[in-house]
Amino acid sequence: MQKVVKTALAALSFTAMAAVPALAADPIKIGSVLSATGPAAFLGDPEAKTLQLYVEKLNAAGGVAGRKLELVTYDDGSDAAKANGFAKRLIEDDKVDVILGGTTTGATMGMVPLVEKAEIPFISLAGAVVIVEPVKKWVFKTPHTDRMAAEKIFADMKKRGMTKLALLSETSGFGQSGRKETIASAAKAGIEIVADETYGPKDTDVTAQLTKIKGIAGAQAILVFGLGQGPAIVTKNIAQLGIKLPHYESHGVASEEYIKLSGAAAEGVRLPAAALIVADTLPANDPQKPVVTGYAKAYSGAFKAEVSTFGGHAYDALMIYVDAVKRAGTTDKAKVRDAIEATKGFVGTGGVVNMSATDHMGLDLSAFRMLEIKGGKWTLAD
Amino acid sequence: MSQFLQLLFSGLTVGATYALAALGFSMIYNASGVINFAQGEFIMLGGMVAAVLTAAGIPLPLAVLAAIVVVALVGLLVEKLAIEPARDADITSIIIITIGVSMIVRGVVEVTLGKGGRALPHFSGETPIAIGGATLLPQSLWVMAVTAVVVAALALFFGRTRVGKGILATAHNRLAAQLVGVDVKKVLLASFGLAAALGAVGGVLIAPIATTSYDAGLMLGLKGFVAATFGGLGSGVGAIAGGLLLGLIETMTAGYLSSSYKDAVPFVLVLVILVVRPRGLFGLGPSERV
Amino acid sequence: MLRVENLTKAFGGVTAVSGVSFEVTKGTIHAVIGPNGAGKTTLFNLITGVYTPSSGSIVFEGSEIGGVAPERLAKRGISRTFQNLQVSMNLSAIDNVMTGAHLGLNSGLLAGMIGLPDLGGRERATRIRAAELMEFVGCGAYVAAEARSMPYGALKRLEIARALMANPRILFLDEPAAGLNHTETHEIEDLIAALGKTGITVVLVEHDMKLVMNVSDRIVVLDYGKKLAEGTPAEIRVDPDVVAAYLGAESEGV
Amino acid sequence: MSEASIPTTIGRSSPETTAAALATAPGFRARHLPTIVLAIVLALLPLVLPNAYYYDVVIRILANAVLAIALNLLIGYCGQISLGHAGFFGLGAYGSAILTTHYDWTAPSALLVSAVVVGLLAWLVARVILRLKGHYLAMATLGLGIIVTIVLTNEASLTGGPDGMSVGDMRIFGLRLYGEKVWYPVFAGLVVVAVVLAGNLVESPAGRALRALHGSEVAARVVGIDTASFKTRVFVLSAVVAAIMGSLTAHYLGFITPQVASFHKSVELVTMAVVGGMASIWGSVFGAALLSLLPDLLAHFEGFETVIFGVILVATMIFLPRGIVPSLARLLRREGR
Repeated sequence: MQKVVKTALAALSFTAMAAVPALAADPIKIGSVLSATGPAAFLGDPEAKTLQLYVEKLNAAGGVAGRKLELVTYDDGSDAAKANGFAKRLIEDDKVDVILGGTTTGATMGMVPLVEKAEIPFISLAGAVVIVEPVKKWVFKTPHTDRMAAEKIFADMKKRGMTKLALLSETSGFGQSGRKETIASAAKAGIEIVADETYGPKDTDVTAQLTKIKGIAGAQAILVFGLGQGPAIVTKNIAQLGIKLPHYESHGVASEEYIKLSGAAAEGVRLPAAALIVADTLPANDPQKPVVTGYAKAYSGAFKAEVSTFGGHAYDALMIYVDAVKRAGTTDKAKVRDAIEATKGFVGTGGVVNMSATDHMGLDLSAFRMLEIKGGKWTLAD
Repeated sequence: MSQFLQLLFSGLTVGATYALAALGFSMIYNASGVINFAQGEFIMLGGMVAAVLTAAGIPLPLAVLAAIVVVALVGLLVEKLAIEPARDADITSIIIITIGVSMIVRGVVEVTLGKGGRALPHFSGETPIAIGGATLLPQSLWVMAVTAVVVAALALFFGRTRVGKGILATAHNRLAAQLVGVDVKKVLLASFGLAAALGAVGGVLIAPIATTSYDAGLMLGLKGFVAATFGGLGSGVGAIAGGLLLGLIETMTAGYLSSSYKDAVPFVLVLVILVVRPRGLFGLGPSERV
Repeated sequence: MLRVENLTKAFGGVTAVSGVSFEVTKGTIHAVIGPNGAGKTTLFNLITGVYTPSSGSIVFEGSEIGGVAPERLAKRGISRTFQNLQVSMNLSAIDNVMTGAHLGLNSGLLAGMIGLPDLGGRERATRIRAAELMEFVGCGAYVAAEARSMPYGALKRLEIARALMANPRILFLDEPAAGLNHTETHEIEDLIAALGKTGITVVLVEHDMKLVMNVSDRIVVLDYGKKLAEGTPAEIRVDPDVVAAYLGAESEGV
Repeated sequence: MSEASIPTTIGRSSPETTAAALATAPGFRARHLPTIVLAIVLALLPLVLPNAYYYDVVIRILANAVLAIALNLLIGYCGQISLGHAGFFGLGAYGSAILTTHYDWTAPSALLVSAVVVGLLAWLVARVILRLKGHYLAMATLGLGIIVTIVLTNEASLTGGPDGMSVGDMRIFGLRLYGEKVWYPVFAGLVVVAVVLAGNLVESPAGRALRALHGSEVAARVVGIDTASFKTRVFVLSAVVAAIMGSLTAHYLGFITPQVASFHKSVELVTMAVVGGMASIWGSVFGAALLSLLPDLLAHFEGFETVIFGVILVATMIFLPRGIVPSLARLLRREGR
């Protein structure tokens, strides 16, 4: 008990120390709120590790604009309300120069009103379109949107001559936002949604929903919109039921873990994802090749873990900020914001970023590659 | 028809795992009157330990056995360190303690074994068995068969052995059991070890189908609690029936009604059952009026 | 005042009270005696609403009260104590007694929050009265005590004070002397006699024959759930059935 | 009812008895001094709070304190557990959010209507489930909370689904409540009011009845305490308080997700009441402060947060089974003697 009290006191004094106002020659303070634990941990964890790794790397290389970087990270435990509180702490108490993060859309949207009011650059690592549509002055994002994923999949379907899609989405924020965007953009792409089922993130069996889908005449493909372990269970269940329809996943499973968990059942699954995941097989002339291979090597070297696109989003966010600071020549928030908005031709793990006053993400469909799992490996489908 | 059969298979597979979870709840409830909110973590721990060991190259049967032993030891430890010192606390405090224990177990697994999901190899391959237009994984047969064996073994244990009878007697009347020479302390310890081992068995069986991760325990635990309540807390038959029923209700709801509300339906039903039969379907005991 | 007719209560296959009838006259002290397991406490629990009768009737001041919940009986002036202590150990002694005045006070939650019941010194008066009653029953020394720190004998008296606080028309005492030593029993006897003099109707279940014979106006004897005899102490003392039953029970008990 | 509820024919009054009796009543100092101290501390706190983040931390503590006090009336005083109170909190939050956002209601009327609806729902539910004992009650309330969470997650057209929805500022009597420094006095005032009201209640006949029924239900009933009615009323009261706090918190945060109604949040609330001290108003305030601060204090122990949190829960319940405040108070009293 006494020990616990001591650690609590230590933490308290730490908090108090952090309250000392920043001096002029102080490091550039990078704040981040990530879901390092909780249901979204498999996204937030690589993000947190990436930030930690690259802040160290940048500092080892002499920092940015002659100043060291200092990273302040909080774990919201995948709870959007906590993200809101930590954002306040970053803004008011830690007085950071930029906020990276919001692993999930919920956490991001919880922080948006705060950063808009505090007028501080904010680069989100979450997927949904709502983050940048409508455009919010101080809010940017690095990952591809769920709408882009849907559009990429629709394009691939049409190429293969299919128009009828059975949708199975997760009841998580990611899945439901994806479901909404998929349904919304289907008509325009000439795709008909013939089934609209959901499953819970912690479900251990999804055969009931799949049996229903199996019974629907005319379905030509299945799209699963979810994150983490759920899609792996769905994939196994599809194999078990002997459903032979082409199977699409979202960019939410673009990590080695998905293949590992699904095993042989993942053969032939297609999904849109960033080039990062197929770094090794990219043609040498691909503009992203040096960036993605460099990041992949650094990440797996440092953490002995397979690289995922999620960590890449954090890399992109950090580098876009650093790039903007260099161009602006200052950490003045308004000037850096303008510089971020003026980002052009920035090559990140997610693609080539071209931001503008109306586009705070700056990625187009070319940033997405259609991948297919062959022989337990990610391969380029086109 | 084949759709119904498919849903039936899925329901029974899921239901069997719920039944194992519910049995764990009931066993501890019987011996101590405690609802162990950490039961789900025992299930998670079983799956995780086995998955980590197989990934490290240890043969599956050995890994499974080791996982069950490890989790049983954890169960004993939990009883010794957290439950026994608080024997006289009231229900609310004990619920908080078990919730605290579940956080500790989850946190330790998170820190030591990582946050990623893990899968365990299927015990006998992944080639589905086709029956009447529906398919069934060999692993599902494992789940159902082992559940049946466990139930039979438990029946023998409680009916024939001294320790088993002691647990039953303690459940019935702690004081009386003490008077006839049952060592109530040992009974409590044994019931936690046994319940943890049961949880591990469930976790190991379901891990190939459902995969597992450090945070898989909470939902499984809640489902087990629902199943145990369905059948009536403390009733072995009730736990089995409640588990299977819960699994069937979930899959049938997802298959025929709405997959969005399949998780809500069991909770609505459990409320209805509690209103109609305040002690669950198979719950016994006199109505408490005094 | 109270008329019990053909009262029967069965638990599963066991009939704890079977066809018991008797009447209690206002202002008297009535005792129910009988060997262990004769159904005395069950009879009490039936009359005070803790159990619902299987059959038969209980008429209190002209209306049927069989199966009526205890809290509603309290409103009609029925109060009781318990054989196995039922004191709220999480309360102070005087708070326990004060709960007896519950029905006479404003017990609304909202009223309580804004301090309404305390207006006009009502709480203060109740508190003083509770202390007076504690003194009256002989546990005045514990006015400032916590219930959990009181000895057994004092708690038994505390229950009586609580019951009196409700200003009952009829008071049921379930083995008030059980577990008490000789001196304490004697004091309880005096207390019951004093209660009788105040005009409260008292019904008691008691093992201590001497006490019962000394204070009771009328006695009902139960055996195996049935009424064995009824009469004045003098009559009961010489009733051959009673003597036989008691001798049998005593020798069994040894 | 009021006619001669206190028998005057038995016992004698004497100055000594009267004095002894009055000495047992909690004195002005014992009852009100801590509240006055609290009010003064809360009034002076803005002088030392360096920035909006610290205001935010304090506001979260204050909001949780009100919730814990109300829940403690149910758990600590009635002896009834609820593992679904966040459900009521969530209904209040979403009630306000939905009515003001989608139907253009004014914030106060939305708050009021949400609270009334939650009150009715709680009353309905209480009538049925408070008959249940111990673990069955835990299950029923837990189920209730989970159903609320599932509905909030699924009805995305109204609630925004799992990603949550934003909530507009609260306007009351032409006053716009925005920002920590404006909300702070509101929540501070609420806590003082809650402490005073709960303190009055506990010392009132109703409070005595509540404590009595926790100690011995049958004894309470025979003195005329309608235990079922009391449990129902307290359940409804605590649910309504949760709903009101939910509405206010939603406006304050400006953004809510279905997690406000989650099982996790329910457990957090129960933990505040129990760890701080069952049947102790100050315990609830302390518990709320401790458990609201822990995540911030442990923010630098990334990874071990859950473990440390769990250890604190278990250790408190084992070593201070009555909760921190009552156990320490008792210890101090013993040392003082």
